[in-house]
Order: sequence, then structure tokens, then C-alpha cells
Amino acid sequence: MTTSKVASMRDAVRDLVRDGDTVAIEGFTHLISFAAGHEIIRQRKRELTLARLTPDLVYDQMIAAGVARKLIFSWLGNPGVGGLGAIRRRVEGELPDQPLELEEYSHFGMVGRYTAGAMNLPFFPLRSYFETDLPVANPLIRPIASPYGDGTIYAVPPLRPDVTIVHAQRASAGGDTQVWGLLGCQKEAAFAAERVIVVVEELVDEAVIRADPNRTIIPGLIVDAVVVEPWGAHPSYVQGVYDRDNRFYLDWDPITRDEATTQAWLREWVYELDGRAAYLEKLGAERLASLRPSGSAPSGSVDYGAYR
Amino acid sequence: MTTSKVASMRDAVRDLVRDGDTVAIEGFTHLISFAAGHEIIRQRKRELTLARLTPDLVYDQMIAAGVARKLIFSWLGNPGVGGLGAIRRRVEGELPDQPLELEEYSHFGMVGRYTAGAMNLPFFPLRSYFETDLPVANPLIRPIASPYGDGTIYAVPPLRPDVTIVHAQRASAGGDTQVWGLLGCQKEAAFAAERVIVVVEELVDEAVIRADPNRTIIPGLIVDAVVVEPWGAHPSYVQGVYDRDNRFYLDWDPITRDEATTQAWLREWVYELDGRAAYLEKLGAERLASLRPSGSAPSGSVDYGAYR
Amino acid sequence: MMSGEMTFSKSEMMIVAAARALAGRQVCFVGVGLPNIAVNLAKRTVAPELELVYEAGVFGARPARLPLSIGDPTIVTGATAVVSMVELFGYYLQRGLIDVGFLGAAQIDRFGNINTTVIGDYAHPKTRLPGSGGACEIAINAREVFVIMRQSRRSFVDAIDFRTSPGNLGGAEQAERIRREGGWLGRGPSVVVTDLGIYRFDEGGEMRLESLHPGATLDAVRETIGWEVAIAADLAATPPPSGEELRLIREELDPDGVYTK
Amino acid sequence: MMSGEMTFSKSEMMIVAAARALAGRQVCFVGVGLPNIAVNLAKRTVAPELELVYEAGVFGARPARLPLSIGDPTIVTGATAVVSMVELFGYYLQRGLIDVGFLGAAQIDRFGNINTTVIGDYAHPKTRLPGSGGACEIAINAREVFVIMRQSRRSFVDAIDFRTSPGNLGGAEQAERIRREGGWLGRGPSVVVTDLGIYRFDEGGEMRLESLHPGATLDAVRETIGWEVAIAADLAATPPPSGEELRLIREELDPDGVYTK
Repeated sequence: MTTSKVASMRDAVRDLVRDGDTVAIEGFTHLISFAAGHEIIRQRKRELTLARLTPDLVYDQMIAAGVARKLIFSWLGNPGVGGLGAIRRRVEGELPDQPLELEEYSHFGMVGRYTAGAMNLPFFPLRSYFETDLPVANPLIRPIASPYGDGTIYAVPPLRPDVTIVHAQRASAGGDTQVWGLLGCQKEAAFAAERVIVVVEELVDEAVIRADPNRTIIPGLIVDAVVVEPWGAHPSYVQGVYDRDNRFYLDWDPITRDEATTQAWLREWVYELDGRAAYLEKLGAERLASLRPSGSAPSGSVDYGAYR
Repeated sequence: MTTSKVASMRDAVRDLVRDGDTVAIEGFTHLISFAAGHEIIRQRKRELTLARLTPDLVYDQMIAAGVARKLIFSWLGNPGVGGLGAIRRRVEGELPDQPLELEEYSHFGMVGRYTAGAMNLPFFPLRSYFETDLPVANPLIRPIASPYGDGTIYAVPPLRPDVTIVHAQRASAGGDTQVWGLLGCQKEAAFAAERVIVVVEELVDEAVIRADPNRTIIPGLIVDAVVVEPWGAHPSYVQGVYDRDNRFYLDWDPITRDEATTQAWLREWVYELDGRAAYLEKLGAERLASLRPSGSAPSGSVDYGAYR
Repeated sequence: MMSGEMTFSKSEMMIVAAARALAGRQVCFVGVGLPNIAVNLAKRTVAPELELVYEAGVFGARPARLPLSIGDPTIVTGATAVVSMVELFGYYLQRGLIDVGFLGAAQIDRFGNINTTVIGDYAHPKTRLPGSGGACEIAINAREVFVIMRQSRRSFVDAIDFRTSPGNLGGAEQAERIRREGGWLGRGPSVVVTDLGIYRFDEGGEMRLESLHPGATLDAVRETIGWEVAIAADLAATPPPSGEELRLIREELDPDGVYTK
Repeated sequence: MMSGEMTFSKSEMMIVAAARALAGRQVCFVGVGLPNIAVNLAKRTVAPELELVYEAGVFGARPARLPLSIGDPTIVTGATAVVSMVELFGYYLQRGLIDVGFLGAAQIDRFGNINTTVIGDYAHPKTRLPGSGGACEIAINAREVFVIMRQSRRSFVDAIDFRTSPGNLGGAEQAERIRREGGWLGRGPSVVVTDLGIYRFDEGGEMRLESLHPGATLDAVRETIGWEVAIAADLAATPPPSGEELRLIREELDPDGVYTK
């Protein structure tokens, strides 16, 4: 019954990501759509504002490739490993012809921004930022007095991406999307957005989604394209499907320390490949196989009951 | 490892519900703890403030029994059937020696109040109440200006019940609680509360909970007592376990229209019974059996993966 | 009531007319009572793609039977998504994803302002009604609002006793200005379906009778409205329920006649 | 380093000391890096009932291996609850359910104020650091804050370049007044564990060395702190890591020596 929204990554990025857009590729350590990031690089999108709690390797790569003019974030690093050299060089002024504007929050501030966007609120109130320099560095973090006379807290403004891109375990062709494991703030980032691209490990029949409606995080209603791209989150991970490729995170540290090695990596692993299939082939089946979970851990099934 | 919090309904209500408390028995049409409501009546608790989006039959019964001095709510009725006579008589002044104070919101206002309580926020902002008489009737609904100069919306204050009571499909002895089907605002009402009583259809091993952590709505951390009371939500329902007993909702309409019949019902079905087991016996096995779902509708199992 | 060879009740005509008004809509917020049966009829007739949203937290319900209440387990089993109420009201309704909010009312005025709170004084009410529930936020945030209710002098009144849900306020000009300045997503009430006819709103934001149901008369309309109601120059006659519409109501949706008596 | 017959590194001593400080705590918010290994060691030794909370959205983690990052799938499988980040930060942290927040830092001052944002000027930084992440809200909302970091003149400074996370501000009196008036749930930093010793905070809200690690000297402490540091009159000697603590670190938690080099 529902119209299929299944598209190739190439078509989805071409049609839905536009120069100058605010783009959020969300996923907190889990389900990061590197596949979409690489396609945005290949299509040489420009002047993007990139939003993400933890820019991670994917934004380091995108920013090295010159797609962005601005970054909205709350934690800038290679989690558990080190720094993000491409971003740092631009922020620290090493590449004055490639400036990068920063707009900085805390994690809850970023989450609150998406939530305000998702709820169509003019602001999100929170008990952060007291006695810190963050509201000085970012004047969009503003005090707000309680209308009940019990003090002043802070507010952050809504974040409404032009496009939010999330990776998920599964979706129907209509875009109804389910995730298990870490949920991050993908739901909020998707509801906040004007357009949504969902990238999935597996396309499933609508009946699979409808069998467990509590697991749906995004309804097809707000989804513009469903891209089927197994391993599309590599080197990040997909709960139950593959582990984080920690070797890649470690390898990235020396690569990103130098602009030339970073650009060489982009040529070899992004520009010279025509899509995700070529990337996976280049990684090799053995590398991928080593990332499978050590065993299964089934959730078990619950009964919703038939009521006729 | 974890200490068991399993208690009888009698002990849980005796120890955790105190005269003068603000009590929220939450559950939006689904999972309403009638068992707890009846025990509160039997123990003749007094001067309670009762909070709930939809007071429903359970609060009509409790208010008829004289446990409450005040009601905080957003919709007052017998859903799909009619009115709540006991509450209405007290509000309309028919029983001047039994006044009932009202504090009234909309659904989103009530949900926002619990959410502000759960998040320890001094207020929750929302786009409701514009150009209505509700802020006039309830001066706790207050305008709040956006700190971004884009207009004024409304705020509601946090609601922090002394006790929240929820019914659920299952919990561990430590109080980790899982629900499927309608979630209402039980999570928010529980996190907002000082004390939490969870009533369950089934006590399960902690391993059952840990097999599907995304389904947990309340962690044992905030739970004070776990009461095992199958059918404890009758005549409301438990997804996958039993249906709403619509006959009871229809029957309540004539009962509640008259104070004498209401009090007679309370005597017969609450005061003269010593607990839920007696109530179920009086209802009869046939009545209960007729409420089972017409078939099963399994969610299916997902794989979280083992990562060693 | 008779129409050709078929008999049907005023309630059946009202439900059918309300269902037909949903043609072409995508996402509908389903209220308790008459809206519930009208929307479920629309899904089986003019709007098979209609996504049903229930305030209890359900998006994309596929009820296998007519839900007995807005929280019936049949709206959960087989739905697309079941979410907490903070998400349903925040991420769906307030976000602007609802095309049509469907409301009932105890009192309505010529501008479609609605009272479901009290008859009489708020502090000392003559009749205490259910209150807002989600109606106040539906009226503000749904793209358009349909109202379904039976006509009477007590319900179609010149001045409502309490404004629970805003309609066109004091008229279209004022309402449009306030909605624009306040950033409302909703454009207010668009249709009122009664047991006698179908009303839409004119340039001034006032209800105007656009279609008269079979068997209803202008006299009956005027007798049951507390102001001098506007009548469209090109007043239409509502087509009677089809055999299939009646069959669906009587056999599938409401075999016990709860809504259609 | 040697102690009796056992050798251990400064990093191992630091991790062990931090883990021991968690004895008796119920709920700990686990940060990336050293806090991660310290908390996982505590769970296996002094605090088996400790509930591990990860900002990624996990409550009650039971990691089967040392998580490689704070978002490792091993913290999800077998956990008590996995929730969205708005709930984790709102319903858990801001609600006041976290006993201990565990932070690292690039710079800290005598009052435990922390910088993880920039070295140098914010607009034109000498070194751009990761930023707050959740640190700013952990510092404000966790009941107490533990800090774990290596000592150096660059990190233990008289004046931090940017205040990312508030500690005791300009001193205890000011901090207590502001916390009380602002309704903060946190009482601020309580322990700083370094590679040389363990610090707590005195009545004035200033760091004071309470325990010196085996092999460390007061000279080494003074050389690596940018202000005249207070030393407790009854300065203790940190007991060296036990064989079991070392075995857990080396065999179970960090066999590749990522944290303990």
C-alpha cells in the first residue's frame, strides 16, 4: 500500500542534500552513517553546516574534503583514541584559506536543541552552563527565568537541520525505522529535520515493523529516502550486526595528523571508489568477518495479543 | 545480587502512601492499577491529592471513598461511556461536606508537568493554551517569553508526586520494569516521584530484563516496592495479557450516577474484600477468561549480539 | 429516515458525512466517541492511506475491530509506532505532523470556538464537563480541525461559557493575525458536521451551512442554533449513505449500535 | 615502579586509587578514557553493586569486556536499561540520580574548576581541546565529582584558560552560596586522583594532597602543580595496588596496555 521510498545513496544524497544546507549525520558512537558522509564528499557538496554531538571521524573526513563552512557540536575528538586533525588544523588557523566556524554546546545542550526542533519549541530549558564560560563563547546559550519565581536556568535554541541522516538496523520500504541498542538522539534529530534519509542494514516487510511497534523510532511519515547499505556504518558499529572497527579508529590518528596523509586517504578510500560496494571490497571480507559479534544475544519475544 | 523489593500490596500501600500525599496512579487507558486504588480505599488514606491525566473509574471510586481532597487532571470522564458521577457530585456542589478541589490542565500540560518533574526543571514550555480560558481558570499555567525574541508561549510547573504507582507487564525483584503497548506517561510520572510502587502481572528473572534493555521503562534504582498482582489492572487492560472489561465500564455508568449505589458498590467490591485475590474470585474465572486476547501477536526477537 | 429504498439514522448520516470529509487527508488525530467511528469508516472508504493517530501514543493504527475507547489494545497491535505521550504530543502534534484533528464539543459558537469544560461558572459549575484532554492543543497545532456534534440550542450557542479550544476567536481577521503572530501551525476549524448538515467557514470566519442532510430542513437547522446562522447561496444536498457505508458501520464498525442509535 | 615484590606503573596506581575511591557509591556516570577503566575495576573490586551509567544512554551496564569507548556495544548487551540521550541526561543526571560523575581534564585549578575546551584564546586557540561533551552538566548535576588526570605544570595551573565545568568556583563559600541559590544538585568535586597522589578539598574549597602514591615525592608533586599546593598534616601513603587489582587490569581490563602504558 505505502509508496516505496527506497533509493540509492547516490540519488538520495543528490536529491536531498543541497549546498548550504545544515546537515546532521547523527548516531552517538553507534550507527554513524559513514556511507552517507563519503557520498556527500564524492558529490562535492559545499558550504554545509554540519551538526553532530561528536563530530567523530566522519566529520573530520568531510571537513578535510571541504564540504563544510561551519560545525555545530558538543565534543570534538576521536573517542578513546585522540584528536581530529583535519578539524583542528582549520580551527587552530593552520589552513587560513579553509576556515571553519564553530558553534559549541554541551551534550545535553545539543540534545536539547534537537528536542526543541522536534517539538517545535522556541527553546529548550536545562540546568547546564551555570558559572561556565560556554555562554560567553556562544551567546545563543541564554539565561531564562522560571515563571514560578524559583530562579534562572539556561536555554538553547531549536536546531532544525535541513537534512538528518541516520543509520538503523532495519526499515520498511515506506521508511518506518527500528533501532535497538544505543538510541542517541536520532529520533529527535529526525523529527527536527526538514528532510530525513534513513540508511539501513536490512530492508524488511512492513509486517516485521508492525509486529513490534514499540521499537519504531522514526515513522515513514517523516522519511524521504530509505537507502539499503549493509555495513554502511563501518567503522562505527551496528548493535547485534557488527562491532566497531577499532583498528580503523587507531589508524585514523596518524592519518589525520597531517593534511597530506588525510587527503591521500580521501583519494584512496572515497574519491577513487564509486560507492560503498567498492569500499567494502577494498576492506576485504576477512576484515569484515572479524567484526561480527562473538555470539548472539536474543531479546526474546513479547506478546502484543490479537484483539479482534 | 540485587536486594528484592517484592512486597504485598497491603505492605506497599501502608508503608509508602501517607495521608496528605500527592499520589499519581498513572496509565493512559492501559495498565491502570485498580488494585492499588482499592487498597488505598481499604486502608482509609485521607487528604490525598490525586494526580492523573484521566481520572477514570479508579479515581471516581477513590474520591467516592473519601481519600482525596484535591484532583489534578486533564480529562474527566469514563472514556467512551460517559461521566464520573462521584467526582461530578462533589465538584457540582451536591455534597457540600465533601468538597473536591480541582487543578486542571490539558493532556500535554499534564504530561509536561510530569516531564518537568522527571527532569528536575522548574517549568515545561509548550504551545498550548493560547486564547483559551484555561490560564484564567488555573493561574499556574503561565506565559513565558522565548529568550530568542520569537514570541511568548506557555509554561506549566513541575509535578512531583510523593508516590507514583504504575502497573506493568513485568519486573525483576529489584524493580527493573518493562512495558509494551501504550506507554502513556508512566516513565515521566515515575521519575518525577519521590517514591515508586510498581505492580506487575509477572515477576521475572533479571536476565529476562537484561536480554532486552531497550524495553525497560523504569529502573529498579527509583523503585521502592514491587507488588506481584496478576489482573491488578482490571477492569482496564494489559496489552497481550487481557482486554479492557468494557462491560464493567458500561456498568459503572448507572452505579456512579447515584451516591448510594456508588457506596454500596464500594462496600461490596472493596471494603468487604480483603484483597485482590478475593476480588478476582468474586469476578469469577469465566469473566476473566472472556477477557483474554483472541490470539497471540508475537513481537519477534532481535539480536543484541554478544561482545566479549 | 428514508432515502430511496434505504433507511438510515441521523447519526449514521453524520458519521458518513464526517468520514467523507477526510478524503485526501494523510494524518488524522482521532478523538474519543463519534470521531473514532467516522475516522475508522474513512480509512475503509475514502481515505485508505489515512494514518490514524491516537493521543494515547499510537501512530499508524490498524485496528482489527472498532476501538472501544481511544486506548483500546486493538489500536496497538499491528500499529506502525507506539510512543510515549510526551513524544506523541510533542514530536507529532506540536511539530505539525497532524493534518486533521477531530473534535467533539459540548458548546460551539459561530466562530467555531469550543467549550468542553463547564456549563455555567467555572468555580461553581452547573454541569462539569470532561475538560480539555488534548482538545486545546489539537485546536492550536493540527493543520485543520473537524468538529462533529449533534445540533441543539444548548450546544450551538451565541456565547460559550468557557473557551477550551480556540476556533476563529472573534472572527477571521483577528484569528489569522493571532495565529500568524503567535506562530500557530493550525489554521483552525474547517468543517463542522452535525446530524442535520455540513458547515464550513466563510471569509469572516463564521460557520455557514454548505450542505443539508437528506430529511433535514432549514427550519430544523435554525431551531437548533442559537444565532442567526448563515446559509450558503448554493446550498447542497448531502448524498445519503451508500449501501456499502451503511454495511461497514452496521456490520463491521458498530454492530452493537453504540454510536448510531 | 617497585613496591615490595610487585612492580606497577604510575598509571596503574592512579587507576587503582580512583577505583578504590568509589567504595560505597551506588551510581556512577562513566566518562571516556581513564574513568572508564577505573570504574570497571571498582565494579570488580570495592563496589560490585555499582550501577554504571554511560552518557550514550545506558543504565546498569554489565560490560563483558573493557569497553573500547563509551559507546561500545558491550555496554548495551546485558544492561538494565538503554534509553535516549534526552532521557539519560534529563531523567537520570539532571534529576539527581547520579552519585558520582567521573571527569578527566586538560587543565584544573586549585578549586577544581576544569577546562577541556581550549588552551589560549577561545576565538584563536593555541590548542583546540574536545570541549564539554557532558562534563559541564555532570559537574553541575552529579552529587559529587571525581577527577582523574596526570599531573603537570601545564595541567595543574593557577588560572585555567576556559571554565568548561564548574568546581568550587572562587572558593567554598562562594560555591556553596551559588549552588544553594541556583538549586544545583551537585556538591562539586570531592576527589582528584593523579599519578602522584590523592587530593580532597579543604574547608576553603581548595585541593589538598591527602595521600601520596608509593614512589612519589612531595618535590615531584610541587614541581607539577602551578600553585603552592596544600599538603594535609596527616598525609597518608597510598597502599600499593594489590596482586588482584593488577591482575584484573592486566588480564581482564586492559590486556593491550592502552591505558596503563
